[in-house]
Amino acid sequence: MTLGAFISQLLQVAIALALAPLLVGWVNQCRAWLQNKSAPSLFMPYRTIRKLFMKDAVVAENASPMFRLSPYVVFGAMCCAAAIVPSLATDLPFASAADAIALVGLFALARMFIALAAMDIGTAFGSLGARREMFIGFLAEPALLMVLFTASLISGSTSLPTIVEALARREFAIYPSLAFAGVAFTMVSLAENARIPVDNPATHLELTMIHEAMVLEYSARHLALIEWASALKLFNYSCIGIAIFFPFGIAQGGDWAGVLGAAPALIAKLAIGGFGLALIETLSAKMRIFRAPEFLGTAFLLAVLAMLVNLLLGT
Amino acid sequence: MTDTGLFVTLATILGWLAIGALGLARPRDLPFISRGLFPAGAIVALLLGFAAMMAIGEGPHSRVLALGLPDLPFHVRIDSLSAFFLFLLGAASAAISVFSAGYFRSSEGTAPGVVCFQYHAFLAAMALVLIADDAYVFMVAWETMALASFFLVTTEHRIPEIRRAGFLYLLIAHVGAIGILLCFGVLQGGQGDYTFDAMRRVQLVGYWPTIAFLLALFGFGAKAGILPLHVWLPEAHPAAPSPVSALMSGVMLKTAIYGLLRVTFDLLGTQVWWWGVVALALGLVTAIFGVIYACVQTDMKRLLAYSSIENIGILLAGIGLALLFNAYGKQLLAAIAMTAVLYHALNHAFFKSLLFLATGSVLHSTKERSLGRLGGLIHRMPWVAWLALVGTLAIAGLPPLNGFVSEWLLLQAFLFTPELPQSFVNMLVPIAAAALVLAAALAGYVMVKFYGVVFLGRPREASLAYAHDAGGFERAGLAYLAAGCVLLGVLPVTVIGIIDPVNSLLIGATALKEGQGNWLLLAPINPDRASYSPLIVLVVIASVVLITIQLVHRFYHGRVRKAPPWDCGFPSQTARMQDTAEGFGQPIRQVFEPFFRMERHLPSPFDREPRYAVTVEDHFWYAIYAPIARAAERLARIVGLLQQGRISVYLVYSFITLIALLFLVR
Amino acid sequence: MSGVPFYAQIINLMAALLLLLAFAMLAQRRVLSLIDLFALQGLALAISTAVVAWGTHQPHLYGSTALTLLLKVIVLPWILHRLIRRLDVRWDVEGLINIPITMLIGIVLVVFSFNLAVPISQLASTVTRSTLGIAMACVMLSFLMMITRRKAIPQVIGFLSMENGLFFAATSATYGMPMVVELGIALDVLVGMLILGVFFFQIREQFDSLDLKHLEKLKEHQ
Amino acid sequence: MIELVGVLAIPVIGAVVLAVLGARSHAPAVNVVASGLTFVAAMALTVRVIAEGPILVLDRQFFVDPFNVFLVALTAFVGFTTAIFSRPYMRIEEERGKLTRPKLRLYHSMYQLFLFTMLLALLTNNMGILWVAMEAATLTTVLLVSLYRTPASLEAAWKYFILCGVGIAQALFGTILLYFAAERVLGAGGGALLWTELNAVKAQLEPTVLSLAFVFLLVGYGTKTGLVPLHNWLPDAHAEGPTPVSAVLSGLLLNVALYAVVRSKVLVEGAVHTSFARELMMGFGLLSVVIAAFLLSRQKDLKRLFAYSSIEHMGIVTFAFGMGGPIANFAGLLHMTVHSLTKSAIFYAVGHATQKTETQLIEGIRGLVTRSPMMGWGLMLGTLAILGLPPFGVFASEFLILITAMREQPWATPFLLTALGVAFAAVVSRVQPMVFGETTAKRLPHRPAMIPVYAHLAIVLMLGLWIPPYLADWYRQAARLIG
Repeated sequence: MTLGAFISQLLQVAIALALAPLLVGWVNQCRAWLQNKSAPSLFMPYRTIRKLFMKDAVVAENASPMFRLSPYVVFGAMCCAAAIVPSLATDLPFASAADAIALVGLFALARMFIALAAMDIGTAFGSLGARREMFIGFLAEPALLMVLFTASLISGSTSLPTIVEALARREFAIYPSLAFAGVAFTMVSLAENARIPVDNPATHLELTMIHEAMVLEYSARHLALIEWASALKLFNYSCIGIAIFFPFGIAQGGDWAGVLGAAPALIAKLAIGGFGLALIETLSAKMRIFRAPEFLGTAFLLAVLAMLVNLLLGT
Repeated sequence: MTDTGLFVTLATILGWLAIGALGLARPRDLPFISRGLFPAGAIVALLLGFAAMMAIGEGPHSRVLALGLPDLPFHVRIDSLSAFFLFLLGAASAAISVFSAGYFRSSEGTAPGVVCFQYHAFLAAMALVLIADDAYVFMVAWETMALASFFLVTTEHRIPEIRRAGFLYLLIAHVGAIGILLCFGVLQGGQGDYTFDAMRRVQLVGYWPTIAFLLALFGFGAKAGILPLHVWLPEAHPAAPSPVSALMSGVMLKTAIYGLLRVTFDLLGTQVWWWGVVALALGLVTAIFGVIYACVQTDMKRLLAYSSIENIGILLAGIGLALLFNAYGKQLLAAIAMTAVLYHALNHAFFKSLLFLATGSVLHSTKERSLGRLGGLIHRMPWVAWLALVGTLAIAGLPPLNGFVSEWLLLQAFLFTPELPQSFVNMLVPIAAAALVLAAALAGYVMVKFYGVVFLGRPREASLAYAHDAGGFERAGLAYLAAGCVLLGVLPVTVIGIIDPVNSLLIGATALKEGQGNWLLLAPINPDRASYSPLIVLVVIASVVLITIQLVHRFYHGRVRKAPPWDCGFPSQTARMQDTAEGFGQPIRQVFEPFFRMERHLPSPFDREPRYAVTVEDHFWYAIYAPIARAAERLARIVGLLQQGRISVYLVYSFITLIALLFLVR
Repeated sequence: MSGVPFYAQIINLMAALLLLLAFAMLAQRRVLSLIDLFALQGLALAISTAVVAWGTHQPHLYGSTALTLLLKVIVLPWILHRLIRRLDVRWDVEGLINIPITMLIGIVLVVFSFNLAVPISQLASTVTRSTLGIAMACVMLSFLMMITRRKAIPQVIGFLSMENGLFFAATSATYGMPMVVELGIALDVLVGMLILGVFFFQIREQFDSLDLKHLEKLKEHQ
Repeated sequence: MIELVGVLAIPVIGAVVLAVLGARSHAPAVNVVASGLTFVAAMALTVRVIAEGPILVLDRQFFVDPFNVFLVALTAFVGFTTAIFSRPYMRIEEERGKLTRPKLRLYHSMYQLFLFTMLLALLTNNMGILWVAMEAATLTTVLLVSLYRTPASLEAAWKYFILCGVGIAQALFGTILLYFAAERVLGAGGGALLWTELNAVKAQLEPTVLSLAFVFLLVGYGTKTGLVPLHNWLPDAHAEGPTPVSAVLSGLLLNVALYAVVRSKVLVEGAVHTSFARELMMGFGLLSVVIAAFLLSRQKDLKRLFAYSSIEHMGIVTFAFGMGGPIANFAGLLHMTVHSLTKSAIFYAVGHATQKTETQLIEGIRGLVTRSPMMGWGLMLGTLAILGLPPFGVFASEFLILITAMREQPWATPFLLTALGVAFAAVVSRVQPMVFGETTAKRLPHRPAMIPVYAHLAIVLMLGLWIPPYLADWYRQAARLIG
C-alpha cells in the first residue's frame, strides 16, 4: 500500500472524528428550527464532550472492569467502521481488511459491549435498556446486511470501496432494487441511531427510552466516549447511505485533488442528509416499543425484496 | 507416505481404552483418576490431534484389522475428511479432559472410575467412528458411542428427570442408528459387500440415491438434532455432567455431520440439486427454531443446548449450499461453502465446549443451573467469567473472533448463488441468506442474555456470595479453548490451508488458490471481490482502544469516585429488580408467540406473594412424539387381548394354526 | 370289500370303532363313563395292533399290543378311577360349547382329515392305508375334546385319547414304529400320567377343585 | 465314542446320585461337579469332532456333526454355569423358607435328568428318540416349574404341560408320517427313522407326505420353541418357576426344540421342491418377533419380560433359518449361541435381583447398582446386549440377519426393524429404573454368583468383536448342512 493511500486513510478517519459531533449538532439545530425552537449552538456537542472529559468519573461500587472497558471498545469499533466506509476516497488500505459484512460485525460488536456494560451494574433500567437494544438490533442488523448485499450483488463485491467505485463509475441508471434498499436503509438507520420514531435521544422516560437507559450509569469521560461513539455511528451510517446511494464525487484512487474535491461534496451531502433526518424526526411520532418490530420487520422485508427485485430484474 | 496417522489413531483408541480400564480397576480412588488418568487422556488426545492435523494433507491409507465378522473384518481408513474430524476430536477433547481432571468428584451417582471408563470409551468410540471403513465397524462404533454417552448422561442417575432424559436420548439415537443401517443397506446396492470401498464402486440408479440420502439425513439428523429429531438434545445436555455436555455438543454432534458428509459426498457417487435445497431449508428452519427457543430458556445448559441446535442447523444449511453448487458443477463455490461448514464445525467445537465447561464451573461453585438464581459472578469467579466472555463473543459471531470467520465464508458463498443457472434457486437464496443472518443476530441476543444474566449484574441469591473461582485444571482447560477461539479467529488463512485438502477430496477444488491473498488476508475468490483480515482488525481495534485510553489519561485526570448506582435516582435497589431470564426473553416470546406452546401463570390480586411464571414447551413433542407413543400403547393393548389366560383359548390357537397350515399345504 | 384280506377288514372295523368311540367321548358328559369309553378305545387299539401283528407277521407288534393293553386298558383307567375316588370329583362335565355344535364341528373335522389323508393313502404300501385318515380324525376329535372341556380330568382324558389316535396311526398305518421308539413313547405316556396324578392333588389342595377356571390368572389382558 | 457315552451317562449318574443323597447340604456341590464333568466330556467330544469330522456310532443311533456338536457344547456349558448359579440361589431360597429339602432333592435330580434329555435330543440320530427326548424334557421340567406350589406356579405348570403335551403329540404324528414316507424307500425297521439315512434319500421321499409331516412337526416342536401363536405356555412357565429353571428353559430348551425343527426342515427341503417350508418358518418367525415386541411393552413382571424377549429372539432365529443361505444360517446359529448365553446371564442377574428385593414386580425393583454394582451392571449390560446393541455378539448376528433380509426379503425388513425398535423402547424403559435410581435392595444371606453372568457376557462381547476362526468355519459347515 502506498504512502498516499495510508495518508488518505488517516485523513478520512480524522475527518470522521472531527465532523461527527458537528453532524449531531447540525441535526439538533435543524430540528430546533423545524420545531420553532431556539436552536443550541452548532458546536454544542463539542462543548458537551469536552465538559464530560473534565469531570470526575463516578462509577457504581459494584461495577466490574467490563463496565469501564466497554466505552473504549465501542469507540474503537466505531473508529474502525469510520475507516472502512469510503466517505472521501475509495483508496482505503484498511478497507481490504474488513468488508461490508465485517462492518456490520463491528456495529454488532459495539452493540454487544454496550449492552453487556448496561447489564453490569444490575439496575432495572440497565437491563431493560440492554434487552430493548438487542431486541432492536436483532432485526436492524439483518436488514442493514441485506441492504449492503443488494449493493454488493449489483457490484459483485462485498468490499465497500469496490462497491462505491462500481456504483459511481456506472452510467446513470435507475435501480428499482436500490429504491427498496434506500427506504429500508433509512428505517434501519433511524432505529440504529436511537432516533424518533423508535427511540428518543432527548428523553429519560423509562417507558420509552432505549439507548439512554443503557448509558444511565455512565458519567464523565466514559459518557463522553459513548456520546462521541454514537455521533460517529450516525456519521458512519450517513456515509454508508451516501456511499451506496449517492456515491458521486467520492475520489477514485488516491489522487489529492480528488480528495480535496470530495470533502465539500461530502459536507454538502451530510448537511442535506442531516436536514432530512431532522425533518423525519419532526414529522413522525415516537411509537410504542412493541411497534418497533413491525417497523423494523418492514425494513427487513423491504431489504429482502430489494435483493429479490435485483435478482428478478437483473442489473 | 506412511500411514502414521492411522497408526496413531489406533494407538490412541487403545490408549484411551487402557486408561478407562485402569479407572475401572480402582473405581473409587479419586486422586489417582482425576490427577492421573484424565490428564493422561488429555495428552493422548493432544497426540491424536497433532497426528491427525499432519494426516489431513496426506492421501488415504487403509488397513484391515483381525477383528469383526469372519466375512467382514474391521476395515479402517484415514483420509483428509476423517483426519480433519479426528483433529477436531483430539483438539477439543484434550481441553475437556484437562477440565474433567478438575471437575469430577465422587458424587451420589456413578463411581468416578466407572465414569472415567465410560468417558474414555466414549472418546475411543468416536475416534473409531471416524476411521471406520465398513458398515459393520461403523455401526459398532456408532452404537458404542451412543451407549457410552448414554451412561455418561445418566451419571447422576438418582434424579428421575435425568434418567428420563437419558432414555429419550438412547431411544432416538437407536432409531437413528436403524436409519443409518438401512442407508448402508441401500448403498451397497444388492452387492452384499458392506465395505465402503464397495459402496463407492456401486453406482445407484433411479430413486435409490435419493432414498439413501434421505435415510442418511434421518439417521445422522437424529444424532445431530435436526428438526424434528432434536427433542433429546435439550433434555440430555442439561442432564449430563458439564464436560460430557461439552463433549457431546462440541464433538459428538460433529460425528453426525461427518457421517452425513461421508455418505453424501463420498459414498454416494451422484448428487441431485434439490437435495441441496432440502438440506438448506431444513438447516435454516432448524437454526431459527433453535435460536428462538434458546432466547426463552431459563436454564443455562438448556439455553446452550438449543444454541447447539442452531449451530447444527447452520452447518446443515452450509452442506446444502455445497450440495447445490456441486450439483451444478460450481466446484470452486462448493469448496467455499464446504470450507465454511468445516470451519464452523471446528469453531463450534471450541466455543461451545468452552461455554459448557464454564457452566460446569458455575454449577460447581453455586450448585445452581437456573438463570433466575445466578448473576454477578464476574466478581466472584473472574477467570471463568473473562474466559467465557471470549466464547460468548465468538459464538455471537463477532469479529475478530472465530465465529465470524465461518459466518463470513458462508455469506460469501450465498452471495455467489446468482451464478447458478436455476432461477428458482436464485429466488430462494436471498431469503435463505436473510434467515441465516437473522439467526446470527438472534444468537447475539441469546448470548447477551446468557452472559449478562449469569456473570454480570448483582447476585440474585445471597448464597452466590460464597461462589469460588475454578481450580487450576479447570482454568487450564478453559484458557486452552479460549485461546483456540482467538487463534481460529485471527488466522483464517492458515486454518483454511489446513482444511483445504478435505475440499479437494470431497469436491475436487480448493477454496484458496495460489497468489490470492496472503497469510494475512483472506480472499477466497479475488481480493477486490471480497477480503477479510481479522488480525489487522484486531490489531487496529486494540491499538485504537489503547491509544484512546492513553490519550484520555494523558490529557485529562483519571480520577474515579465509587458511588451507589444511580439508576434514575430510584431510592431502593434490590437485585430482584434486574431482568430475570424470563424477562429478558419476553420480547422474543411476544414476537414469536406462535412458535411456542406457552402456559402463563398470572398472579391473582389476592395472592399473598404474587408470582408470575411462564413455561415454554416444544410443539413438536405434542405434535409428533406423543401420538406415536400413544399409538404403540394402543397396539400393545390390542395384542394383549390375544392372551386371555384361558387354556382352552390357547388350545384353540394351536388347533386353528394346525388346521390352517394343513389347508395351506394340500 | 373283496380283495382286501380278512385281517385288514377287521382292522378297518376297529378303525371305525375307534372313530365312533372318539365321537362318543366327545358327546359324553359323565366323567366315569368317559373313562370307560377311554378304556374301550384302548382295547380296540390293542386288538387292531394284535391283528396287524398277526396279519403281517411282525412279532414285535405283539409287544406293543401287550404294552397297549397294559397301559391304556388297565393301568391308566385304574389310575383315573382311583384319582376320582380319592379326589371324589364325580361331577358331570359341562362343556364350553354345547354337545350338538361340538358334534357338527367334529363331523367337519372328520371330513377334512379324510380328504387330507386320501392322497397319502393312495401311495401307501400297506393294505390298511385307509386307516390313516381315521387316525388323523381321532387325533383331531380328541383335540376338539380337550378344547371343549373345562375340567382338568376330562382334558387329560382327551390328551390320552389323542395318544391313542397316534398309536393307531403308528401301528395300523405303518405297521408299527421301531420298538425302541414305541417303548420310549409308552414310557413318556406313563410318566406323564403319574405327573398328572401328582398335579391333580397339588391343584386340588390349592383350589380344592379341579375346575380349570381357577387356572386363568396369568394373562396379558388386564 | 467314549466321550459321547460320557456326555450322556454323567447326567444320568448324577441324577441317580442326587436322588439318593439329595437332602444333604453338599448336594448343590455335587450338582455343580456333575454338570462340570458333563461339560468336560462335551468339550472332549467337541475337540474330537473338530479333529475327525462327523462321527456316527452305536449302530448309527448317535450322530455328531458340526450342527449339533456346538449345540452340545453350548448346552453343557450353560448347564454348568447354571448349576454354579443355582447353588447360592437355591440356598438363599431355602433359608428364606420358600423351598424344603425334599423339593431340593427333586430339583437337583430333575435338573440333571433335564440336561440328559437335552443332550440326548441333540445327539440322537433317530427322529423317534428325538421326539421321546423332547417329551421327556417337558416331563422333567414341569414339576420344577411348579416347585413353589403357589397357585400361579401350578397354573403355569399345568398350561406348560397341556400345551406342550398337545404340541408334542402333533410332532409325534409328524414323525409317524415321516416314517410312513420313509419306509417305502428304506423299508420297515429301525433304519427308516435315522436322520442320516433319511438325509441320504431325502430326494426320493414323497413330497405330499413330507409337507404334511412338516406341518405337524413344525406345530409340535414350534410349540416348544415358543413360536407365536403357540407360545402361550412360555411366559408363564418362565415367570413362575425357579430362576435357574427359567434360565435353562430359555437358554437350552428353546434352542433344542428349534434344532429339531431345523433338522426336519432339512429333510423336507430335500424332498419338497417348493419353498413352502422356508415361507412357513419366515412367517412364524416374523409373527413371533412382532407380537412379542408389542407384548413386551405390557409387562409388569421382570421374568415375564425376558420370557417374551426369548420369544422375540427365537422368532428372529426362525426367520433367519427360514431365509436360508449361508449368511442367514450362519447368523441364525450365531444368534442361537449368543442368545442362550446372554439370556441365561440375564436370568442369573434377574434371579439374584428378585431375591435382593424380594419381589418379581418391576416397580418393586429399584436402584440395584447403588447397593450391588456388579449385579446392577450385569443386568444392564445383559439387557443392552440382548437388545442387540454393539459391541455385543447379538448385534453381530442381528446385523447379518438384517442385511440378508434387506437383500432377499426386503418386505420383511420394516417389520423386523419396527419390532426391534418397540422392543428396545419397552425393555430399556423398564430396566433402566430397576438398575439406576434410589435403591430398594436388601442384603443377601449368601454371596450372589456373579462370575457366570460376567463369563457369559465376556464371551458374548468377544463374539461381537471377534469370532474365533474354528468357531467360524464350524458355523459355516453347519450352515452348509442346513442349506
